[in-house]
Amino acid sequence: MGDQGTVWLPEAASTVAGDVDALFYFILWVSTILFIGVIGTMVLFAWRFRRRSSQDRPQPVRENKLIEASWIVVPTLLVAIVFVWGFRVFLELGIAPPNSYEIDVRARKWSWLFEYSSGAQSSELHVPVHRPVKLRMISEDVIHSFFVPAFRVKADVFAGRYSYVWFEATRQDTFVVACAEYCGMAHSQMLTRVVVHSQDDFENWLANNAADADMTPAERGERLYSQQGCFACHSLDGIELTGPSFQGLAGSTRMFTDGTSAEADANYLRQAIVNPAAEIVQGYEALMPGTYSSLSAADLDALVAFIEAQ
Amino acid sequence: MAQGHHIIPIRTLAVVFAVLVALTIITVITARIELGVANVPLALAIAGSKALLVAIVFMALKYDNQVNVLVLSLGVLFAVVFLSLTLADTELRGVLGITDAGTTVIAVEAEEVLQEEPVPVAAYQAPEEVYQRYCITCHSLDGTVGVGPSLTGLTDRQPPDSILQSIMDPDVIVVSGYTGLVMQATLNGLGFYTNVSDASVDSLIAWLGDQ
Amino acid sequence: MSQAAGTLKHYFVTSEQQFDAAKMGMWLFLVTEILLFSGMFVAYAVYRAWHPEVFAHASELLDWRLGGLNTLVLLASSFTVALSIHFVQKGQNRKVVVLLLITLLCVAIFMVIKYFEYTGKFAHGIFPGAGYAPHGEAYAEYDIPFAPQFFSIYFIMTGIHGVHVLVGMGLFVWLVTRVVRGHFSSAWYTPVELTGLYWHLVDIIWIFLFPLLYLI
Amino acid sequence: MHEGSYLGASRGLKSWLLTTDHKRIGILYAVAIAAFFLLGGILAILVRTELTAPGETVFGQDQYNQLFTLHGVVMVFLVIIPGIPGILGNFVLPIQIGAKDVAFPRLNLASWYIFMAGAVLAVLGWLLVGKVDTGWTFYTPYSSGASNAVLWLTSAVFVAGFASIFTGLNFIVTVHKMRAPGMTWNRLPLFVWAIYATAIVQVLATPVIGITMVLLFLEKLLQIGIFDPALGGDPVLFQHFFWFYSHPAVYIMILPAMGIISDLMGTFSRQQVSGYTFIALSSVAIAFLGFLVWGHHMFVAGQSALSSIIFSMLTFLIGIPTGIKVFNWVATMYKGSVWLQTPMLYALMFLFLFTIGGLTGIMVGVLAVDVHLHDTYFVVAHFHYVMMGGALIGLIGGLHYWWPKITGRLYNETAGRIAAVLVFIGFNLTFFTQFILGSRGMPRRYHDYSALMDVMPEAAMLNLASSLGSYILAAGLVMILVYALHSLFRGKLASANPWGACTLEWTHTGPVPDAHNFHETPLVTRGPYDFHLADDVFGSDEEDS
Repeated sequence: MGDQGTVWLPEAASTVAGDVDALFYFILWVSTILFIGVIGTMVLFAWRFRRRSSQDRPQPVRENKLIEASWIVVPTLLVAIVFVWGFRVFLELGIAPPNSYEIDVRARKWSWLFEYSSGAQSSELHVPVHRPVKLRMISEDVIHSFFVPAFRVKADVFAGRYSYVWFEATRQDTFVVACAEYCGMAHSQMLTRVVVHSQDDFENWLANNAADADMTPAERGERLYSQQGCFACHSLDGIELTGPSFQGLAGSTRMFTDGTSAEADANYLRQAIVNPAAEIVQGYEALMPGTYSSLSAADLDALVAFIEAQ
Repeated sequence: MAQGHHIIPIRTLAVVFAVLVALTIITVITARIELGVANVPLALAIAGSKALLVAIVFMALKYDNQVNVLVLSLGVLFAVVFLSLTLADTELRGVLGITDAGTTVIAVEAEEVLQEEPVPVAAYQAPEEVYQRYCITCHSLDGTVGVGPSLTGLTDRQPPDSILQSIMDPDVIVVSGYTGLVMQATLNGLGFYTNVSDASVDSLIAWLGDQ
Repeated sequence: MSQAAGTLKHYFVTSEQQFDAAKMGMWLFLVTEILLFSGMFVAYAVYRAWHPEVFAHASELLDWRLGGLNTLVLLASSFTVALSIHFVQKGQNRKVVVLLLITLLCVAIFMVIKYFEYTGKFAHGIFPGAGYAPHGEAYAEYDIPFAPQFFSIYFIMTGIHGVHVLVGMGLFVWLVTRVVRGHFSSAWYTPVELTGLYWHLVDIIWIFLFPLLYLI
Repeated sequence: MHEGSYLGASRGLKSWLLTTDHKRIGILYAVAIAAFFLLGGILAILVRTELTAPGETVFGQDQYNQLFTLHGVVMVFLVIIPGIPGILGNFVLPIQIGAKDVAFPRLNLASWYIFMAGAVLAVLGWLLVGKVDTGWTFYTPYSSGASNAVLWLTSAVFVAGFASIFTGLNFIVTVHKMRAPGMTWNRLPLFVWAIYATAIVQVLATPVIGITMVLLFLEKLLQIGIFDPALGGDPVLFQHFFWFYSHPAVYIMILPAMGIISDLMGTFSRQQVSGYTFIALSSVAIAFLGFLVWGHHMFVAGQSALSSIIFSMLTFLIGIPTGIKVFNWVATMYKGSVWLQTPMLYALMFLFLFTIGGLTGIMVGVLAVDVHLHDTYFVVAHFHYVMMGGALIGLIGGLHYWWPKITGRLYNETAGRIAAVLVFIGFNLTFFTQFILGSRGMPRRYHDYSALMDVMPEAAMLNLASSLGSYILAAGLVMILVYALHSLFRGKLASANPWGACTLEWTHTGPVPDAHNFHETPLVTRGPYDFHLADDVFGSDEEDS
């Protein structure tokens, strides 16, 4: 952990950090100027017009409409600027580039678990440098919040619903990951590190850890595929059985019987497992049972990962 | 008359009451007619008119100090603010990809399930229908092995009691070469256990004996 | 006028001022009631928007005939309360007593019907929250996700409304005793009018609950 | 004490506990709130003590979590929200508009008892059931899965809410219906305008915290599945419910303080308050806009992007009426006769601290910056600058200002000034350091920050400074308590109008108002700050001290 940042902000180590910092400093300096102006005037008036005797008889000052109007208009303009600016950077923070490398994040009292597409799992986050990384996060209990000060990103993590955060690290180093949403007793211990590797090191790390991990999500998914009897209706080789084949399913566009359509992304796949009747793909019937909703969250993730791999 | 208040004539009160009763009847009738998306707004519009009538005449807002009208309007206004700004979140999550669509991925949404008309529990169903609806996907009648074993000559292999158990509780005995859990999960999902009467199951077993 | 003078508190200048203050206070209180119920309406709207089919389906379990009857009963009670204010303004206290007693009867009918609706649901395992376990013919099919939310909201909304009805009942009993003892006259009848306002609001809330829960 | 004054009108504990006199009810509130402030303050000192050094210093993490939860609940619900309306609103408002009492005196007394019932529930829950560590925000599903004492605390908040509603309701009706002849809307003192705007918020927002607490209670008791994701509920919906009240509640806290500052600026500058109409209407504008911004607490809580954008935009709108107030306060001193007595020192301190609180509010209202600052100490510092630097400093200033009217005695001016300086230094040392801690990345509600020391080695020094500041702040507050008690028993008797103020409570009543405020209903002929028309308020014998 090299650079310590500035007095106000921690080291900046992501592509968005620069934009956030620029806005932060803009508001900080405008605020400082305003503050000095207001408080300076206050001190000046308090001294200049201090009471000299109890017989002082100040005459009322006529209200100056121009001044009243100006301190309505000027602040309005200033806040309009920072709103639009903040809004633009917010969009940048919110929309992950399409080529992002995805990592699954599981938050629970009081630790983080990171799962990589290769099957590696770790309690510290490992990411490649100069590559957008998108985290798909879910909680197993209460609300947590994923916070990397050096990247200027933060997002709450809920049970029962994915939330996302993305960043692109700009420096090989390690940074702190904290839980920002109060989550109970050991909230302040729910810290870990994000290790930024070079692209090669990252591949190596993945390879080394995939070997050590007992099974990848996709492998666990494969086991579940046979355990749960999915093969009965879903082939892996494109042959149409009772249900759609899994081959090439992920990422394809699904046309539904009600005329709508959707892309088969992770959320769709998960939805289709836990609630198959919600959307019926054209050419199929609503035959699949809804009982798979009782699978554990980890098993569902594994199945989704398995389907995505086909 | 020290308070100097407007006394609302009995006639006015009676007319308003009659209109309220009429509107109640209308809202019941219109709600029972299928109007698609119009049902909800219509019912709310009728309820709104009724509420307005009660407020204006029964609560005498028409004759009251204007400030009380303002007070009531503010209350309603902020209830609407609460409602609409909350819905601006709950209905639009997922815009910009900041979070994903929908509210819960783990919880099951059951709306579409309901669109299938549930089969009445007591109704008797012919064994052919039952077979077509619940069994054919996995069990053939021509000896070919699918997800499950073929049902030809089943009664030669198993007594009726055992067949009944295999249907109602398929995981007690799983024939080697086949996968457990699948049948019960499928039948559960299709609503077999709630929708097929005991009599139908009995006749299904008898019918299987003839195959 | 003597009665009116007797009821004027020392910190008011005129009885008109005192009456206006009381009435405005009541209206403000009614606004807090609206905001209190708005929370439940928001919960209803959010879950209905998320699960429209479940809510439409679950509302079919509620008997619109009983709900409709209760609506009429409440409207009738609002009418009799409005009439009783009419007559107290004219100083015809005997009629006021009769009308208030009719109102009380309506309130009682409302609560009795509510009692049968509730027990009918409980008998089939329709409880708010974790106790939700519908069983029995025509009920078992309601064992679907988010139906518990509908019934929880139903029980909370009608339950809190029911508490308001009970409070209203107490107020009417109290009013009847005061009318009988001759406390009110055409010159001073503030409690009757304020109780009336309260009761009409309880009615208005039900006017919205009925279609939302029973009809659509 | 003066015969016939409200203090000496009747004697005995019963005459206080059953009083319907708004002035005595104000005193009842003052005593209760002072006790809760002491409790909340002790909890704050304990929290700061734990944080003096990294690692576990005094308390375990479980105890620490309970400490900051109780500190939050006590300070928010039992001190700041009821504080100014309960104490000064009750005491001053009816006299300032020339009324003999509030519109519903018995309801007023009832609201104090309801408030106390709420407080007793909270304390009982703490003593009997114990552990509550949810934070004062009670976020689900943590709260719905936590210990049973949460039920007690939510009930307490529910009950205390009614006290707030009844107080607000009373003040609205009082301002509308009880004004003396000639007391037109544009002659209302700005304190009355502020309390009036506050009362609107109390009446409109508080019922929602009521129903929120009921739903949370039922979620916990029956698992109704509205807020708990494990049951198909939505935890963010709880946050909507909670903040629909709790954000407007911020204005319940700060608006009355703004009213006090307006009165102080006018009186101690002997000058017409600049932009009277703008200040009055900006109070009402803030009250209404305050309802439209609650979602800015949820920018990273997964609400829809559209909501975040709407709420961020509306948040900035609030900055404008707030700015109008600040600029006008400063302008009021222009060509005035600025008398730097203790209350005025607090008014200037308020301006200093509140301006920082407001400007940092802009910072956390900006979408992209808030993503970084949300749930860090930056936010903690921001709201303490507004809640304590604003609301509580306003209350303390107001108490100094009206102290002679309430007690009939003067406090030691020198002690008052020394304490003010201590409070000012202590406050800034405590909380300015937290801005830096937060923007550097220290999350809030952290029992132990040792793991952060790798990346922010200055955390130990800043936290230590903050804790030392809190001790200085506490010393200043204790000093106020001491000289206030001294003044009660030994203080110099005050004249009817020691500050040369122009509003009714100083000019139409004696040194201490009598039980009915006014023997004859006053006829108001001038505005609240028309010092140039008011020769009667000058020539008071008070010497400059």
